[in-house]
Amino acid sequence: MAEYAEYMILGYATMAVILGAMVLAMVLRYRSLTREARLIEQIAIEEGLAGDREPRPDRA
Amino acid sequence: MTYSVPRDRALKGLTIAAGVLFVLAMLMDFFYVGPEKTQGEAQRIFYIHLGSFLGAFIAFAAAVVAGIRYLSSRESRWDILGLASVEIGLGLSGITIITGMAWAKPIWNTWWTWDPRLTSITIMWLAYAAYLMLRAGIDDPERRRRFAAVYGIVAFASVLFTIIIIRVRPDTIHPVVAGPTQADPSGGFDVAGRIRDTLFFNLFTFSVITVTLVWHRIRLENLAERVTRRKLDVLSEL
Amino acid sequence: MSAPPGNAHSTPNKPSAGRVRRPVTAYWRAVGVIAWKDLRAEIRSRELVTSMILFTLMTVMVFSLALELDADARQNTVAGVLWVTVVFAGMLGLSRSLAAEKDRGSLDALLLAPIDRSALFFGKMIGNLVFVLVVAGVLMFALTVMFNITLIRPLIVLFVLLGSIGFTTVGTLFSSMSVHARARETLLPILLLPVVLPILISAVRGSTAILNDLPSDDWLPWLQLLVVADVIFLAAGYALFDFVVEE
Amino acid sequence: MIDEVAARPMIEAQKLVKIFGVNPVLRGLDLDVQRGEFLALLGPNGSGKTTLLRILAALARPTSGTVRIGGWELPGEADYVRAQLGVVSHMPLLYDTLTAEENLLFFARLYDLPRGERRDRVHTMLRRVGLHRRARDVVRTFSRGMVQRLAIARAVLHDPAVLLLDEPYTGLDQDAAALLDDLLGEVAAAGRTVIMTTHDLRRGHALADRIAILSRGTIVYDVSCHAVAAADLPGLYADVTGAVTTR
Repeated sequence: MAEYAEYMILGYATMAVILGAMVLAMVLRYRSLTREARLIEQIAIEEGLAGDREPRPDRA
Repeated sequence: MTYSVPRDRALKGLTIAAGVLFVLAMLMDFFYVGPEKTQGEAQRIFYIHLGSFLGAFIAFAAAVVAGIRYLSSRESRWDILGLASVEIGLGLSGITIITGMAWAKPIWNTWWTWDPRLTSITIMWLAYAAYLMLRAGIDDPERRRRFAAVYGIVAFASVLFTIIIIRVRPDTIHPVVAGPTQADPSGGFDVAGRIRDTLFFNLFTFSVITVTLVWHRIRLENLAERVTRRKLDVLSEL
Repeated sequence: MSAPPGNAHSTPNKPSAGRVRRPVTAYWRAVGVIAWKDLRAEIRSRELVTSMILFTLMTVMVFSLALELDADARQNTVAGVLWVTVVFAGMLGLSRSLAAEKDRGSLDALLLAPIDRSALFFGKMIGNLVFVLVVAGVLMFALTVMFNITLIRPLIVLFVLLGSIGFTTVGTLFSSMSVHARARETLLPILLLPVVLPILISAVRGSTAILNDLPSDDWLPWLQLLVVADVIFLAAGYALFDFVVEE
Repeated sequence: MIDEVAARPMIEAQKLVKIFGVNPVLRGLDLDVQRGEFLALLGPNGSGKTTLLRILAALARPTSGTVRIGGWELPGEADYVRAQLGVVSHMPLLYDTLTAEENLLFFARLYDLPRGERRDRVHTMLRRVGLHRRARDVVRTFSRGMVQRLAIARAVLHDPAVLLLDEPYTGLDQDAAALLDDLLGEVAAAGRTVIMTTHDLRRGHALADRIAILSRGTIVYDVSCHAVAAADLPGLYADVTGAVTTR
């Protein structure tokens, strides 16, 4: 019976990989976007532009 | 469109709930139910195979609603819902396909058979991969949203055939969960109680996971749009 | 020219009293006029149909070489050969007919006319359907000769007709979208094939069952699936085409 | 009842905005054109002339703002508007694999002209634009001037109350332009409402009752032709558009 176990592991492993990849992709993109937002705010401050202060980008 | 605090908290709560449910589901899959007599350990993949398919189905159904609502209201938030649900749906149906293959190997000792059910899931996956290709191919944003909405609605037809084909085609060697099958013409759920509990729990868990992932993806897209708009304003004023 | 503007046909100004009959060309006449124009333009230039037929004959040659099989194996593959060729020849025709209309800008002329957008859709669809059926006809004849299997039977013709209707409906809708994309030739197959595959599978499985003279309960479910698919895609085309061509 | 309806402008556009992607092409433009008035619309490339005409022709939807033509509201009552609208655009909107006669017959049927009248309506139009000897020739063999004349014949075939002409003179040689002059003269005399976009200040001033200059998405100058001499139009045009562009 147990010899089918490796297929089960393969199945669950793939699921974990795919779900993990989806979450990871979103977290990484979220990080890069917040970094970019902070960068732009700095440029705005340095240039002394009026630009309304964007509310602090919300955490996940 | 910044988020009010209550919605922030609701998403955080949902994310935690999804995580807890996921862990519980995994525990149930492995410990609560023993190996099934004929298929052995491999039978456990069945829970996530079906769970991920239900999640994908919910996501693609949401994309149809998003498409219809966008075409009637032309509000971009519906388009963002469409994009988010298709992307999440693609990931989940990817799990369905691969777990299907992993399950096929021990039972039918082949990684892939041209069985209508497996084929139609793959067709569905390709149809929604084409959705993303369409979005990438059209430059004008307004037209891209309109075409994505139209395609999202029509592509759902391939999802319907995934389900219909198993009913129409008696020769499918893919066991049918609900409804009459070769092995058990009486139909309905005669699977042992534990298996049924685990299955329903997995279905519920994957639905919650889908909603959470789609919601996060929407917020991500909103953030991306806000950042690009802000970038345009700031850079244009330099 | 000297006739004052605003004859019976075009009302000079919105009459304040009562609704005027919508001055829209009768639905089926509009469909007929557009389909007839496409066919006449094609009969005149003949580039579209000749390229589709040449493509078909070449593909049949390739398949017959590739599938040098014994008789009964051929029996099972001939329907597949028929449909793969019809689909790819059809896509060749679809992207050319819509692209030509858009590049020449004559699509605007049709959008300017007082006709229902869905009449425009069905007019275009029927034009494309005729081209696909011509290809399918040539193909059935060629395959009957090359594979010496009598393909020309009433039931096979029914499957070919229903399959072509479904394929052309979705094809016309998607090619009016892909024509706006940058890589329009490559995008159409990517969009069209997955959504049209259920029709393709039903048509192939059904036709093969008929070729093997199987009882009706082997090919009837496929026929029903084909009819359902056609109805769904015709309804989708009717409802969604307006959103595709609107600017 | 007639005067109350007649008092209302034939074309009314209020606060028209059109944004392509991120850049605004029309920025809250207002325009009224009275019945039977001939308006020449001038403006540099990219000022939004073509976009404005496409919106008035119900080929494109404005991002915001309202349009009424002949009292009918767009986009809701687009069918009524399309029935009484004739358009000549950059693209010829004709089928080059069909003959001149076939083209006009196609549009006669598409615009639902009464069956009996179609053939002789087409022939009178062909004679009027001087193409009756080439009626049976395929449009592909026509010169730019002949195509333009056929396009005008198509635009007035269904006797529309409103004519939208997008730079009809581009690419015309001397005598084709001269023929177009008296054609438009006759069209204006027939009491039709016309909007013509052009770069040719002198010709615009000569043909039109009123001149409007469009720059960067709004109308920056709008005056009747009698109020301004043809001579100082170029100078005026330069300040209005020049002033705007050189900043």
